[in-house]
Amino acid sequence: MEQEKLNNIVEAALFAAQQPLTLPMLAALFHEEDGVGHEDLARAVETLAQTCEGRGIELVEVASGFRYQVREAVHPWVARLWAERQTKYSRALLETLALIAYRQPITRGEIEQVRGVTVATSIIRTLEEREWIRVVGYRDVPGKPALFGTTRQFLDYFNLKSLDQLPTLAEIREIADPDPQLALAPEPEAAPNDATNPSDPPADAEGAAPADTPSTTEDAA
Amino acid sequence: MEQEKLNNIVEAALFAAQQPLTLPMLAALFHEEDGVGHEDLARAVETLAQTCEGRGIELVEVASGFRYQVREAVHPWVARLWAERQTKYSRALLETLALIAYRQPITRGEIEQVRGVTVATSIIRTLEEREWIRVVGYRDVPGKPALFGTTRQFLDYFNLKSLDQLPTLAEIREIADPDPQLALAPEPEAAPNDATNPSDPPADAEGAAPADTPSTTEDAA
Amino acid sequence: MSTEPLPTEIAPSVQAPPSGAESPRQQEMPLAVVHGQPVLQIPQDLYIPPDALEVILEAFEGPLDLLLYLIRRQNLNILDIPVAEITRQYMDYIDVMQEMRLELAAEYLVMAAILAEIKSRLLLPRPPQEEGIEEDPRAELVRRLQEYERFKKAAEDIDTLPRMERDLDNAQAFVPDRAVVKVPPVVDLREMLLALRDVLHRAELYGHHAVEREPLSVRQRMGDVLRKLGDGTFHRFESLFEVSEGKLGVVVTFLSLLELAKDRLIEIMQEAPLAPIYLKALATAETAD
Repeated sequence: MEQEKLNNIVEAALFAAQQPLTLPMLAALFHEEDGVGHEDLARAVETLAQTCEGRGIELVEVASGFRYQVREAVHPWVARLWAERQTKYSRALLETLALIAYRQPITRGEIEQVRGVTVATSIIRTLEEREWIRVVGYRDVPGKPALFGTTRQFLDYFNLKSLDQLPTLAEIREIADPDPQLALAPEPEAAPNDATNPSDPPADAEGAAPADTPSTTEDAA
Repeated sequence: MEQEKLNNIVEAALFAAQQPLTLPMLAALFHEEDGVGHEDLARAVETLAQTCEGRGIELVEVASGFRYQVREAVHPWVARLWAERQTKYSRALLETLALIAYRQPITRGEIEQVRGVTVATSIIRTLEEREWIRVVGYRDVPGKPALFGTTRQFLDYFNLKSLDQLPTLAEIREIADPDPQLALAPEPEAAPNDATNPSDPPADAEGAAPADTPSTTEDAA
Repeated sequence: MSTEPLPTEIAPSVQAPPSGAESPRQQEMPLAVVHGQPVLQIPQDLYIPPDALEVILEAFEGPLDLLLYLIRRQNLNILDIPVAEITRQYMDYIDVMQEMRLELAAEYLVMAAILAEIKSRLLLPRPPQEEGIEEDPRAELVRRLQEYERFKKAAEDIDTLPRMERDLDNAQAFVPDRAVVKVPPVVDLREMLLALRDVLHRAELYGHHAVEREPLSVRQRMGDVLRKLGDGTFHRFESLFEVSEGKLGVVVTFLSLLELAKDRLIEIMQEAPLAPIYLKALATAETAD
């Protein structure tokens, strides 16, 4: 067998196998009449490893044999294939975010006063990590509590030009539960990063309910 | 991002993914600041496909996206990695699948009408388990029979991008019949002098008509 | 039409290969093996020896398939089928079939009945006035055979497509690091507003907290101003205004300064009338940058 064909078979086998392959395992793919020796196989593996140079994958030898693997350099991008969508935010987090939006600058203590319950530190941290809120200053009282405000990213995410585009508090109080048509100025484009997740169900999947109602009304009920 | 790095990421992602990836899925791997457009990705895929030339694997586009696969030419060797694999399907299953593919949406009863035999439940179940077919609706007749259609997985499995790529459904072939009046072909006049039709009987070949029919066909003529 | 010279009745050995209709079996593959003997050919008519019945039933996908085979490969004249004989033979099978796959065999019986019906209708003389109205009784069967043949061929074509596992396989590379990237959940603005509504309702239950109408842009600007004053030093009053924002912007900023002063978040200083006004945040974090 020509070395080139041999190389191709070894390449394909290494890519098709679910685990590393040793030289004897590779040798087992060939018939006697193929006339393939161990040196031929070793040469094939070496050639294939070389052709991976400067590419996104590499051919490496590990304890149980040879395998193709994704290079570390590109891993940060590749890993996004398995990006996991976190579970929905809690009601407490949404309330906190809303109060910060409408009452900024506001301290944690003030939020707790309105909500009647403690605001978990994790909620503040999550909102800060998402860069939706930030500390805009400190109140001049004992303990110097941080004052929180919303950010530009917050506006961007909800597709708002300014906070004025949010409904007034009076309007919000009138929102009826079953009413899906909230009189919002700009329809909150279902999250901007929606389409970008490969783990999202295909767009044509049946029952892809419009984002606006079901979960919300369940929560509110 | 440089095209070369982009190529490497796309290459690694396609090799890392368990299923074909679409351009939007690939785009989702990049951050805004990577500044990667669809044309860049399309170029990457094209470049990668070209570098597969003459190798043991190829980069192809199937219904649900792009994937690397083992080339047919080397597959016989690679297949020895797996001792026993069920790769044969019964004629009954293939005929049922063909009817669903070419005549979708179609009910089981309609399949049975064409095939002249009952379609075993196990065949439908196998096709559904393989995710090659799915119920796409119900016909509005008594009993509301399910309408079957094929899936993207079906196309993926048979290395197709779309249903258009299925082999063309064969022309209707003339069935041995002495009577050109039998209105089966759309244009009865065309048939007798159509030299290209191999199923036409030589005009003079069969002089001996069976004794029992002449009056009927004469009537019809 | 009637003036057209049509071939008269001819036996439809239509699928005769060019080599001649006399030797159509030369390239037959063994159909099955019965009692150690290869079954090389299907009987010329529909008679199937009981011994081979099961094998035949398995070799064909049903009566249409069998009939098609007989027509295409054995040059059977479908007009010439000895229906009476076949029907009698089929009836004889019933006993045998009861221990076998009766549901499959039944379909063959139905076909025999169809053939018998066709035959009988062909034999019946038709009144001349019905000429051209009544369809040839064979037409429906021929149509079915043709339709079935197309899909039989389609199934064969699909079977030849290169397919995964048999002809192709996924090419995959190992991913050394399977650390999962977390993508934050999607938040619908409406959800947030509903949450706020509930808070407000709850707050009202507790009897304090009046809700008044106010421009939210002032609230936003309050935060911006506090950020600017975050270094804890004095800032010129004018430095907080952006001319490019126009009158409305100036008003918003001014209102925000008044709100901040009212809330005791900033201090406004003027050393003398008409002297520059300075502002300073009343509290800054020790760690502020």
